[in-house]
Amino acid sequence: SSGERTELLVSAAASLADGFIAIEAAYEESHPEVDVVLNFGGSSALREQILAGAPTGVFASANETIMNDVAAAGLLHEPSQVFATNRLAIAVPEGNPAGVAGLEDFDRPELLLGLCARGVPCGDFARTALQRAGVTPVVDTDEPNVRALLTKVELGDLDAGIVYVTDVIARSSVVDSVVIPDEFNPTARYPIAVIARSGAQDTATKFVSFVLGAEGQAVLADRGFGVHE
Amino acid sequence: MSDGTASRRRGTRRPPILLVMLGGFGLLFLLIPLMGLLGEVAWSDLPELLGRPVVVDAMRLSLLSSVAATLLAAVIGVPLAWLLAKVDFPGRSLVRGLVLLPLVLPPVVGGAALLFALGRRGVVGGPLHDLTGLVLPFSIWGVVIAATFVSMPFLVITVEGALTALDDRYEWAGATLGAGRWTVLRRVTLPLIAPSLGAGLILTWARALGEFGATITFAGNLQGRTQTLPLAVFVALESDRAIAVALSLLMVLVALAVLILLRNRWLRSL
Amino acid sequence: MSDGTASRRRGTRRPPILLVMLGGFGLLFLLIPLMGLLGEVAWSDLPELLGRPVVVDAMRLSLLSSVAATLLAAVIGVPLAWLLAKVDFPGRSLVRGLVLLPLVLPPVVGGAALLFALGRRGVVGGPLHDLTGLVLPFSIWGVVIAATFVSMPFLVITVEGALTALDDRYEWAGATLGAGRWTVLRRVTLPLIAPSLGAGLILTWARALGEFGATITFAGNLQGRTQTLPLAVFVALESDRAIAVALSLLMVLVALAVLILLRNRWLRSL
Amino acid sequence: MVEITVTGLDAKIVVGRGEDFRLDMELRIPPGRTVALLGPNGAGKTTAVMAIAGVIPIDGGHIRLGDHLLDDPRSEVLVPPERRNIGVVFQDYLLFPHLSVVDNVAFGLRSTGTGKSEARRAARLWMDHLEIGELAAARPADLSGGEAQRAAIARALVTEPRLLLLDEPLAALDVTIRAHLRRLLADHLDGFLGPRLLITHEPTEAFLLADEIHVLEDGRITQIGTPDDIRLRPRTRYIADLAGANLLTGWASGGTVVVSDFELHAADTQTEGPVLVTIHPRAISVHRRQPEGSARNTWPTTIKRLEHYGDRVRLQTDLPIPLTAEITPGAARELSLEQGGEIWLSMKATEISLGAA
Amino acid sequence: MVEITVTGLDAKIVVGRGEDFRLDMELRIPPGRTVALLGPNGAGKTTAVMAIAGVIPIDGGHIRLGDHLLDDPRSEVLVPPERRNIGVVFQDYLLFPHLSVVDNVAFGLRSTGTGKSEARRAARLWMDHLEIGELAAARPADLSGGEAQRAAIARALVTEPRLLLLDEPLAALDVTIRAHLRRLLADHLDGFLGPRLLITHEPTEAFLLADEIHVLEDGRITQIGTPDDIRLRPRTRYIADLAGANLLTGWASGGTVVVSDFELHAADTQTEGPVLVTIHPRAISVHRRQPEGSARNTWPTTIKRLEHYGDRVRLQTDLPIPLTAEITPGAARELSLEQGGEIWLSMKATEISLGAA
Ligand SMILES: Nc1ncnc2c1ncn2[C@@H]1O[C@H](COP(=O)(O)OP(=O)(O)OP(=O)(O)O)[C@@H](O)[C@H]1O
Ligand SMILES: Nc1ncnc2c1ncn2[C@@H]1O[C@H](COP(=O)(O)OP(=O)(O)OP(=O)(O)O)[C@@H](O)[C@H]1O
Ligand SMILES: [Mg+2]
Ligand SMILES: [Mg+2]
Repeated sequence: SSGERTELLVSAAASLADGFIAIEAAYEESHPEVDVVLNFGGSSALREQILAGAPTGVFASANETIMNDVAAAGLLHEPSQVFATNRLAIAVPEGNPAGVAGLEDFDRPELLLGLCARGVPCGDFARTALQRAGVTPVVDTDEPNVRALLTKVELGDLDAGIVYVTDVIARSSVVDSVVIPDEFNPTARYPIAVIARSGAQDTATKFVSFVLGAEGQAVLADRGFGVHE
Repeated sequence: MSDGTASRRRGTRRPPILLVMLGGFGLLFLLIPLMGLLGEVAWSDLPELLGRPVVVDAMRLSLLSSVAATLLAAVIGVPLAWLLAKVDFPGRSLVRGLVLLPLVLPPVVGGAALLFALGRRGVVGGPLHDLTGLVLPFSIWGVVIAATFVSMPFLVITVEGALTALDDRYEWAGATLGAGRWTVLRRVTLPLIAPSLGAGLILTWARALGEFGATITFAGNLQGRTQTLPLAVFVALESDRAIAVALSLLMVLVALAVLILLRNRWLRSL
Repeated sequence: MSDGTASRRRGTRRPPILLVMLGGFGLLFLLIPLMGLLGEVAWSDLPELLGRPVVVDAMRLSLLSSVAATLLAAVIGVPLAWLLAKVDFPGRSLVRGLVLLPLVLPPVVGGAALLFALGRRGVVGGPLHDLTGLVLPFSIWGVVIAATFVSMPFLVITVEGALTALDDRYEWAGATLGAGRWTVLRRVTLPLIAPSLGAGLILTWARALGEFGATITFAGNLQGRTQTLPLAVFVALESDRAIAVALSLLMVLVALAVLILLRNRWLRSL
Repeated sequence: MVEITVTGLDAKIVVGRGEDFRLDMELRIPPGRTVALLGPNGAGKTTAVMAIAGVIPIDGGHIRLGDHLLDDPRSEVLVPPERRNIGVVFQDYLLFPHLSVVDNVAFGLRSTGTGKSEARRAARLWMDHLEIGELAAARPADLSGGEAQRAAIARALVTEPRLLLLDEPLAALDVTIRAHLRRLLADHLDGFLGPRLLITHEPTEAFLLADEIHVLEDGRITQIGTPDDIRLRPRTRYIADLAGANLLTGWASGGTVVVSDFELHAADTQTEGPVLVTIHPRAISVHRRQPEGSARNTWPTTIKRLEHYGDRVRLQTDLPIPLTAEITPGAARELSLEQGGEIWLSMKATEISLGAA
Repeated sequence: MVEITVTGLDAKIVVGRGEDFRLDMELRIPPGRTVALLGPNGAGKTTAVMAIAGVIPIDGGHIRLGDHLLDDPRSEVLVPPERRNIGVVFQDYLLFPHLSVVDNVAFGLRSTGTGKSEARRAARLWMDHLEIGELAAARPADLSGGEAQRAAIARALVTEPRLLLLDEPLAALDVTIRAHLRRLLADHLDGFLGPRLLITHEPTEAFLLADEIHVLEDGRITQIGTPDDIRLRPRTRYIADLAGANLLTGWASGGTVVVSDFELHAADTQTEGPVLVTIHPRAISVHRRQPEGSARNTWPTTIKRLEHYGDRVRLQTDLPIPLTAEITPGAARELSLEQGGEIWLSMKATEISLGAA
């Protein structure tokens, strides 16, 4: 029977894995004629796949710049929409052994500190926040993605790292967090779009509506994401 | 000459202590990370975990694609090794170097390169798609191609070495008995290098089984279609590290079992 | 028997056509991705690009750490290979399998395992840190350790194979001439397996140079301290693809040059 | 059964090997005859075999078997080895280690299209003929030298070749069983009707197994003859050493031969000018004192070296001419000979044979 | 210069090899004497060398060199090879392919702590002594067999060993140069004062180079004696084959020996009971017709096989007893012998020697 179902390939940033697995389940329950196939990877790898002609129907990126690359290549069916937002938090190992109090600690050379790399959204946002706080960071590693950064904090190899609020919520059992004041805290936007020439544009458009609709937003809100404007 | 001082006996002589220490350190170097992995496993969750569809799918796909990649590597890699060992064509030493390339190239870059070349809009993939409608990425073919690309060097190197070391005269003997070159290859050459061939195939398979970077970049990460065990580990790492660790461990155990079993048979000769 | 039909002569006989086709296909398989890479390069930007501090730093660190990893692998891997080949200790076949483990383990998992074990609070790294204040991740030591972990199997396998195949009697000859085991190892055994040792070192170096996953997971990524070329490529992929491609190409060319140069000398014997 | 045309080999082989070795020889072998190619290490014997078998193409000359031209650079003909139908028994047999003995023997038939069971049946027939029928299932590694030799011969003969090449078929064997196997080899070859080429550097092998001996030295044929020719009239030092004879060069004139300023008297008064002088070690008598009697050549000398071989004793002298004499252990004891001892040698004029140099 | 104590070897070697081979032998060699250990392939000769050299520990017995106990399982003594100071010349020399000849020879001194230039100087002295001084810079692969042999001997002797072991030092060589090198080997060994053990399966080598021969068969010593003892009174079929003699078993009683129902007359009327009968091939005369004269043994038979060896002809008969006779090629021609031909054999009673079986 599954043979009759329309297949929809959804490429989503790996950091969205948890939420999108839940959305897939919810969507397939209400749309049994559609088989959502999820493809998780780094946003940049997903971009390369789409540029190389991957049969992706929907692209949910953690990075607006990357979505812009795809748009510039003329591969978007219609302009992308922001479906979720996120804010930053400082992740520290359980019990905060180094006693990190806030962004101001990120210039202490004796601490082991990590950020995401420049060019990676969480890295760019973190640097924006530090700049707003007037702190010149002295870091020990520029991690390629949030997960890598968070793992090192969890294991206590880093004394602190700047990640997303959603990440510390998901891992609250193994990391503690320090709040970044709103005045310094930039807002990350997650764009979603239907890819042109995917051959399943109607299905794809419906899926995007679902993510932007009440059910999808509820799933994301559960995980700490800000819902779209 | 000084008098021979008596030393204790029975069995073979004790190996030099420094050597044992260094070798033991080398072994530790391999064991410590494994211990680290073992320390993180949530053993009680393991049985439930291994029954999950994601895991079963990934396991099946991993076995299928790694075996397919090994076979593909055999079909095109053994002839390449043969040409390198036996035919003195121009540019042979350049090709010898090229064979090692996938070893140096970080797999993610290799995957990107595959995408550039074989993607639906790639140099080769484009015309291929226009002609046949075939799309290599996002299919098991993509997984197999990525795995073959990164693992083939192991086979080529091993087999080329064995062919170079082989006593030509067995092949002559075959020829004087009326066997053409093809028959000689099939009935003399390959059986004679069977141990090295076996060793090379095992290495190739092991590398294909562990392949991650090129696969996720080139073939995507689609559960049940292109999501092999290493890719499943990657997704699990996003949500639940314990699962990721358990999956890694599963993979390691499967591989280790196969390696130890086969190694005593074949890898000796490597 | 049928009459011998005349066939054209001069030089050696033409190799079987099927073999040439398959081998050529194997070669294409290696060449096509490289072509894909070449097709993406922005050639005009290349000179400026290669002068950037990021690139220079990464290049320096890559060369340094890959050579250091090769040396470390030699110091602990050769004794391990020697023990595996020459000493019949209990559990030897298990260790033989373990040696191949880093080959199967996806490098990211390997890096995580290293972190579990050697991180600041790891099984071994914790006590080490408490005692000496040493932190392995985020330093060049971490880079070297990660690269050694993934590349050492190549050396161990190659050297063990050569040692197993070596005629013991040369070592006996050395011993009867008054050389202790250590002297025999240094002045007889190692020189005799020099070609295989060289080949193993080259493979190890090539793998260490291309190492990405374990390094970024275990050692982190900081320009000038732990950011090797593959890491720089990866980060560049996030922002500027042209740079990433150019860097990959640079890496491939350096590696290819070294491999082709050395291969004709050493790798023959592999 | 396949029809066999029994035809001779006619070859002129010119081929270079490596930097500075060049083989240039002619070879003609009639059907049913065995020619031994005898020569020292590196003379080019194996090169000749490989050229005839078709493994290396020749640079000049031609190789013809009956009316089949196998290799001829001028007319651009080169028949590959698998279509020459030439049986080769290699020096160390080269039985395929991965096949059982019966599959080794059946290999040739299998390669040329015969079905498995039929090829095995034919292989077994030959194996029974060579008395190794019970070894069908064994692996080559488990065979003794003699069994391996027979398996290799069976393997070569089962394809009913038109020519048989044997490259040092006994060299791999222990001395003590070599004599036995030499006899068997002679028997086994009896049934083969085509021409046979036997490669060897053991004179005994050549003398016992061949109808004609070609001596190959450094890529050139230095002598062709029957075993007796070779033994009695060696033409080079190498051959003389093999035959155990003393070979000297001198100048003959009316029955007097001058060898390094020393005069010998020969019965042959016809030969004049530069000559090869052959003297058999047994023809030289050894005495403690100056002998009386009919021997026309007699002179004093000292024993440079004395060697005991199983049932004979060889002694060497250096002056006035280098000669080796052979006597029985009994005679040696009787004369109480020892190294450095003073002796007299004598030799009849009829024992000195002269050949034009 | 290092001081050398010249002392003898005294060993009882009991050691198993593989599944079912066991060596159990005693060996005593006084200083300055050469013992040859002669035996067929697989007899255990190399095993003995390795045990004495210390590469494999013995399971029972002892190995003592002078007053140094080298290996004794009971007292738990095992001196490793590098501290035994025993020189070994291996079968195929085992020169280190990665070192020049001079560095090969200097290896032993370098290993025991001598500086590079001094070790090389000493190596050159020995090389000059063995007349290979000009080969210092050559690689082993470029040496001829004879040169390699001398390099191996120099390498073993330069450390001034207390015992010299030579494992088939001539086996790797071409037959035609073996005789020459055998002579050189004898010369080179002359200067060595310690005990020497020569391993060989070539009887000639043993007869020529050894003071005493121990015959080893299947792990056991089957005969010990001087070369003459071994040649004239072989005690096993293997030794008789080697010495070229006919060895039969029979029953003697008052000068009559019954061998497979056939009666021979021997001059020895003392020996009674089961005997080993040795008859030398040259002691058997061959005739076309029934001979007259003094020979007490004479009977008709047929030639089973006729073989020409360089300068002698061997013929074999089967009935009534298997015997090999040897005559000259001239005699063979004169008698126009051929395979299958009818002949008479005769033998003097004095030529039959009897030994207790
Ligand atoms: N593959 C090769 N490449 C270059 N030179 C070779 C090769 N094989 C043999 N030669 C040279 O050719 C010459 C003849 O060698 P060949 O093997 O024919 O001699 P041979 O008479 O068979 O000697 P042997 O009695 O040792 O078998 C030698 O000088 C040898 O060095
Ligand atoms: N490494 C080994 N492992 C098991 N068995 C062995 C080993 N080496 C030799 N043997 C067995 O020990 C026996 C004696 O061998 P050894 O090499 O001492 O004989 P040898 O008299 O030197 O023979 P050859 O004349 O062939 O050199 C043989 O039966 C052989 O199969
Ligand atoms: Mg040859
Ligand atoms: Mg031996």
